[in-house]
Amino acid sequence: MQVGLEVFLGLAAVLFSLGLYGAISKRSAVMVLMSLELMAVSVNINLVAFSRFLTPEVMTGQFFAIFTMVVSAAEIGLGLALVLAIYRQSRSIELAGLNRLKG
Amino acid sequence: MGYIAVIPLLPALAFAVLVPLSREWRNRMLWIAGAAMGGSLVLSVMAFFATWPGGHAEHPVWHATFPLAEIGGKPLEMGLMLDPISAAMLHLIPIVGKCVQVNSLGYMHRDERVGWYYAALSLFTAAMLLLVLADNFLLLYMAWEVMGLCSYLLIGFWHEQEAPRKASQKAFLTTRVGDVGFAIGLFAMYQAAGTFSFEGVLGSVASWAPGAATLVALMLLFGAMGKSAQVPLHVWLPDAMAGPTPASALIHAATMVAAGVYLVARAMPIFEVSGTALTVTLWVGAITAMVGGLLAAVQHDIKKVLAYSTISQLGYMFIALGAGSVVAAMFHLVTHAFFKSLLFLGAGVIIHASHTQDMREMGGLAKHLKITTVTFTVGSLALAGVFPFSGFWSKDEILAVLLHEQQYGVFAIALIAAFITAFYVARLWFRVFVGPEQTDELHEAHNTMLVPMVLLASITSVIGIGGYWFAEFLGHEGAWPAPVVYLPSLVAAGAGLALSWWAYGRLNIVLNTRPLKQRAGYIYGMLSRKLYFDLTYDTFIIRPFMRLALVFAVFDFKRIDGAVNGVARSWRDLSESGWTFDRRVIDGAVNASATGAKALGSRLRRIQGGRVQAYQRYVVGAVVLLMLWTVVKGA
Amino acid sequence: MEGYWQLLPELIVMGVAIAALFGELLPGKDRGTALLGAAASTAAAVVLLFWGTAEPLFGGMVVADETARFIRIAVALLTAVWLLWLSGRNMDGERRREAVALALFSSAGGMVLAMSADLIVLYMALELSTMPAYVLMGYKRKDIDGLEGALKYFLLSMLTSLVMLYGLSFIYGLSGTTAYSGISLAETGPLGIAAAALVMVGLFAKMSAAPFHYWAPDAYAGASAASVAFVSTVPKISGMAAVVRLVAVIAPGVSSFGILLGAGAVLSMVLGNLAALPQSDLRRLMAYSGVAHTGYLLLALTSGTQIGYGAVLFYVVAYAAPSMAIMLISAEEGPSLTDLAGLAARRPAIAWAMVVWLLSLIGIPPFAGFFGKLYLFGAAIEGGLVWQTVLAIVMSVVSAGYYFRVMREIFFGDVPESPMQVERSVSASTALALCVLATVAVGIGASPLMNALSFSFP
Amino acid sequence: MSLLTTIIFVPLVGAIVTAMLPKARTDLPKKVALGFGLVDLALAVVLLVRFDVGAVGMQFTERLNWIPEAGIQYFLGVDGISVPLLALSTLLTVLAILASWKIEKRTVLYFTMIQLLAVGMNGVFVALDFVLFYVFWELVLVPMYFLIAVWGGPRREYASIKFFLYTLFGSVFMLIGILALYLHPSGGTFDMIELAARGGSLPTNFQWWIFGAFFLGFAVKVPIFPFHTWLPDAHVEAPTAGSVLLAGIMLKMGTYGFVRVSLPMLPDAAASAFWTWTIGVLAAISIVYGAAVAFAQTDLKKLVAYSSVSHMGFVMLGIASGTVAGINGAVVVMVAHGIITGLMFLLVGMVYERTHTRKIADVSGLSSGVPVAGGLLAFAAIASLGLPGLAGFPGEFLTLLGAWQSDLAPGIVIVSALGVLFAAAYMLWMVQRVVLGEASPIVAKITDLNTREIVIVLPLVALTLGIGLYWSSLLRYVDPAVKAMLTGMGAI
Repeated sequence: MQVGLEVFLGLAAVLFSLGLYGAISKRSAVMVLMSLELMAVSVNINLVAFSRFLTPEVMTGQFFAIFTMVVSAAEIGLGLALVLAIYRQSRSIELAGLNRLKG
Repeated sequence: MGYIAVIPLLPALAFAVLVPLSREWRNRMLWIAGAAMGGSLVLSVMAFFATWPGGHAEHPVWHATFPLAEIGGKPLEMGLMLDPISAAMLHLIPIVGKCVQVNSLGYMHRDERVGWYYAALSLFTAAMLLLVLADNFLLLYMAWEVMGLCSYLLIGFWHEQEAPRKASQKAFLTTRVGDVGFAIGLFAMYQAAGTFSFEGVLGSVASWAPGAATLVALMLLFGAMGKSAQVPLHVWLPDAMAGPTPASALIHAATMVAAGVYLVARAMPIFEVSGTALTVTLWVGAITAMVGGLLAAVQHDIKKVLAYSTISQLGYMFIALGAGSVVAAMFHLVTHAFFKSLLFLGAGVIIHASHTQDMREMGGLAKHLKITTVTFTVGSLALAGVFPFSGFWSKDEILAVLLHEQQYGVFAIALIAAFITAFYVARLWFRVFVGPEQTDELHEAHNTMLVPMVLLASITSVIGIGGYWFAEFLGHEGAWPAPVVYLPSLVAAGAGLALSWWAYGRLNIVLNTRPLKQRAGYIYGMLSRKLYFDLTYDTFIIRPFMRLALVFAVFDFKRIDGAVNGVARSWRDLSESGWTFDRRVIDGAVNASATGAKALGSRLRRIQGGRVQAYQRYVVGAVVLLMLWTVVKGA
Repeated sequence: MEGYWQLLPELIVMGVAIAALFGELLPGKDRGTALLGAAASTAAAVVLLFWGTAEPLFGGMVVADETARFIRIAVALLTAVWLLWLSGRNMDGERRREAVALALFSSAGGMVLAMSADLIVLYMALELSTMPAYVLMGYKRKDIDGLEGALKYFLLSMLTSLVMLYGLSFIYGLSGTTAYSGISLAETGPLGIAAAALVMVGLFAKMSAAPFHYWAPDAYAGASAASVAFVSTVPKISGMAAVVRLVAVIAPGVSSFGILLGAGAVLSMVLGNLAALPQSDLRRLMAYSGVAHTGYLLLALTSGTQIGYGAVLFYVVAYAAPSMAIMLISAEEGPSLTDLAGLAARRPAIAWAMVVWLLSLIGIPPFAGFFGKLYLFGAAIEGGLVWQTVLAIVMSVVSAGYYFRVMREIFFGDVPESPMQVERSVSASTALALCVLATVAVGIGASPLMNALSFSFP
Repeated sequence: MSLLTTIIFVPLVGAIVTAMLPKARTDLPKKVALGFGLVDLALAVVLLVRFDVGAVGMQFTERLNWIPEAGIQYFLGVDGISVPLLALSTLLTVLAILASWKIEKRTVLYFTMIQLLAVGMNGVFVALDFVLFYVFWELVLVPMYFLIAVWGGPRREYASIKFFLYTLFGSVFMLIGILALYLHPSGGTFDMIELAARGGSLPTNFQWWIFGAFFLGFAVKVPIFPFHTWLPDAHVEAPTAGSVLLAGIMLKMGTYGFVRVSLPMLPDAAASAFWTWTIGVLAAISIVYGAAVAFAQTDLKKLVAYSSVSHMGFVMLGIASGTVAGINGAVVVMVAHGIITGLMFLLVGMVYERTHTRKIADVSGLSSGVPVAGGLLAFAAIASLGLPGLAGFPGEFLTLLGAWQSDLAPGIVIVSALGVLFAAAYMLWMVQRVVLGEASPIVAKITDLNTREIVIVLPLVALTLGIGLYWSSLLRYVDPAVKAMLTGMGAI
């Protein structure tokens, strides 16, 4: 059976919401980073699906996906570096512990 | 005729020269004030003779104007003019002023601020002369207020003591109440006639809207009542006696209090157009004449007697004006000015000699102060209205006018008032000059104080007869008083004198009134001690007569004075509450809004809880809301 | 200046940024690197000044028009000022080489962002300009507060930019192309509005507009004032430029877009100003003040008129210079308000400079802030947003409240017994002098800048 | 370089030069400031002399493009209403500088602030472009804030911040009014003359709202009744020079705004029943309320501050009347009040310098202790209660006359006329307590005014007498301008 654009968009939406939920509820910083990465993946699916179904002859969507992958990779690298620095100082990556700055 | 403008200028220049000087230089330069007054005296006499034939000329003898300013392109003219009425007043002021100045040399020589006294006196004379010469109501109002200030300065001359300070403030504020009425009269006049000048206003008054004339007239009357101390605005005059006596002689006898009469005389056409204003003036005058006389009869302070007497005599002038006769009012004004200032100067000498103002501590001055006694007697008789002296002629002219206008009710009141006047004049005379001496080494005053009194006494005895030519001078046909008028007035005067002689003059001992006071327990405190019951308690006339006076005195003290003080007191609590309202309510609101903003800020601050997860939840919550909104919006 | 030469300014900046990474080889170590960086960005600005505009490049993905030139010059100059200041001062004891490199990378990203006319370039430049900012925030490796602030900034920004990306993907889907010229959300119904809203979430967060501003107060409070000075101003200028371009493209299609922006504006103004009142830490106060000023900017944006966009860009520059200078002073004197006590006695020139900057932020003439607010509120009223303008006016009076608390500390604060004497540094004070000049000159000489923004009142 | 620009920027140059002076020499700044102030005063006198009284419309106009895109110009000009105020501003600045001869604390900063204040004040009265007007209007706030905050009395911080926020709040609404007028199709320009000419064409409802915005802006500055609570605090805490300039000039900026902006540009709103009644009633309240609260004051400066509220009530009454006499009276009261209250604050300041207390209870019997100071203070008090022959009377008389002629209810005019009586009451009460009576222990010890102080006070005394005796010395300038404005508004 012919898999339509809507199926991909649906899949992307599900993944995006899962990522979103993960980012909110997970206590450990690494898990949050992983769920953010999940959201990035869902966006890529979205882009590729649009490019394949709407403008098959022009590959702009694909380019967009490649660029987003590059950017999110760099960001996750940076995020992990930050988490590592925090771990070295406070021996914990629990997000809940980090509430010294307030007001 | 340009010298007319110099008349008010000379004393004003004297004031301008004296003020900046240091204190001792000012005390040494008194002659400047004297010279200025002398100069304006000479010039005003010349002016008087320049207008001598007088009569009802169409336009004034001399008239000069200069544009003060332009309002909306329309020039506001201001000027001086000389016509019979102003000429009459013009020669009066410097004569009395010169006498007062000479008298003050003796009276005030010990005072170290005498320079300032003469400066204030000069400014006062300048203001009065300007008022008399003004050719429009606005300049008259301006001179009117400057005069009010000078009376404030002179009454409050000895400002170290509490009484003069209070009296001067009360005088200024009460007259100022009248001035507010005067100002509103001016505004209404300008709206109706479009100008302030006499010929502009008086010329067009016939064509005004019906109510306008009455409104303007009543307002001007209200102003005049303030300045001429008519009931109910008379409360300030008795207290004003706290000032130096010669100054009171000039201000509270001759000139300032007469300004109100002069204003109404000037505005007479307006009063005539609005009939009601005339009747109001008539009855104001009648009431004041009675009240003044009664209160004068119960006073113990010699100057307070004269003060209430002035109020009463001014009441007479307002009666004359109310009856529509400018001539009678002006004639009485002139004669009253001379004999009342004579009495005040005399009172000054008496107080100087017996070192007290309270008549009960005086007596037997006749033997030692010969000249004072003679001159004071001339003045008293003139005030009482006895035949040869000026008071008789001017009062009878007023009575004649009343008869002519069929105002019998007021005629009767005037006669009773004449009787009361005679009574208190004689009472004063007997208490001071007859009876045992209560102060030792009485000696005659210095002749600088006596010469002016002799001059005034001679004028008082002479000008009475001039009534006929005075009327001609003001443009009305003169009339010798008819017997039907002068007989009852002579009877009234004689009865008054006799009663007073019988009550006070007969016994040659210091009268003791202790027993009477206990019986009169119910009379309110202070005045009862001043009240002096005669030993012959039972005669019908005196007791009802006294009770009526007391009722007025109580009324006067509690109601009006009370009202004035009441206003002051309520005014103070209003300002108190105003101040707290200001601080607490408005300022409170302003500060509250500031602290409110801070409180709101700190509450908002608490959202920033510090936990990353919380922030993310807020963000996602916002995103979800956003999506819901878009769905709702989109559908 | 045809072809690739247009990107010369960006290339200069990037080149020096890479060179700065190997700072220890350069003469003069940290100080030299900073001065080199400042020279580079000034050179970029000069190049832009003379050969700024050219026809679109890379098939329309990048367009160097008049507005882009104005923003690129502003970004370059501000970075130069910051680096000049950095050369005279230190970053709380850390090595300064990396900070210079990061700043230059971020400003390069900002300059590209100002020119972007394509969704892909938009996203790339946006991330390039904000990623160095995360690191700058956590620059002090040993200090847990800094790192915590940086992590919060990172997590929230990443979350919101991914949401934006999701929105961008839909915009691409709906209009079939990523070039601005092709995008239009007309008749796209709820999906169009949803996509626009999602994009706005990301941009609101980057501009620290309420309700997505949570990271700003904590991040600013944790980081060293010097890095906050850079992060709170330069990325915001280029970000605002991108927002203006994007909104100009998206807004016409989406009917109720104005309400969205308006709500954001009102929320930011009220929350920013009121929350700033009770603050005692200068950095946190400036964070909330940033939120408030973003509110004013969004207000003009909501009017959707041509003047509005011009006024926004003018104001963001007029706001950036003084607030960067204030943060630099906080870096020199100490973060909390009480550290500023008695500044007037110790350093009168700096005290009066602070007065100039604070007054400009309140909007008192004759400084830049007043003219900025004049155009902002003019545009808002032109767009019919009368009651919002009244609210903005009242809120700027409230802002006078906390700005004056700063001024009061400077003039009347009780001087501590041993006030630490800041050693004089020529380059730092020249940088601050440039800021004062900017605040005053931009105010009085407003007309040339107005032409640059190529808009004129009716 | 034309006259008006030099008048505005002489104090600015002075301020910059004073700022550069070395902090060590504390006596140098005041001499420099005085020099620049006198030059400015001389220029103002030249302006007065060369001002052609008969000519209608603006004179000495200068026009320069400042921000052409937004239509903002550097546009200056004066007419009969603004010339006297400008001259008064330069005069009072010189006197204020002379009065602060004894200031030792931070003199460089002090005299820079005074001269910056002068720039703002001069500028407001000559600016004819709305943005320029607003710039000068706001420029005045900051130096005044510092004058109060640094050299003020004990509660200076509260008073200065309250002054700043209060006035800023008002003036910001004015900004909305300016922008709305600019952006309205039939408004469309910042040029005040142009807007005045187009005044009538704006729709009445729109005019009504804009009048409200301007009313809020100007009412705070005047101040009118509910918006006045900042004035007593600011006056009490400000140094002498600050009070003189605050009362002498800055209060007039509000009323000048009404006469220059609200009336000509929004004629229908100004003539509308609602606004004439509101301003009329508020004016009457200000007069009576100011006088009442002044009565309850124990601090001399607060008493004079509340008397200013009362006097400004008269100005607003004149403006509400909208008649020729009323507005002429309003402008005359503005100038006269500036002179008289300036004189009074100078004297109070001189007394304060000697006795270091302003409590009315402690300072009594001046005329016996220090006769010259006592005499002058009595003179100022009497001038302030509106005695004819002195400057206070013509303004108040014309205002009441104008109000009576206008369609304001007679009740308002009567209440205001009673205000004159209340003024006499609290002024005399003050004269009784402070000037008359025995010298209190403090007053017995102090020395009388020296020549410098008398030289400061003399010009104001001369002006009070001059305007009081010869009205058209001032009305010669004011009346043609007011007539032209009202004909422009179609009110005549």
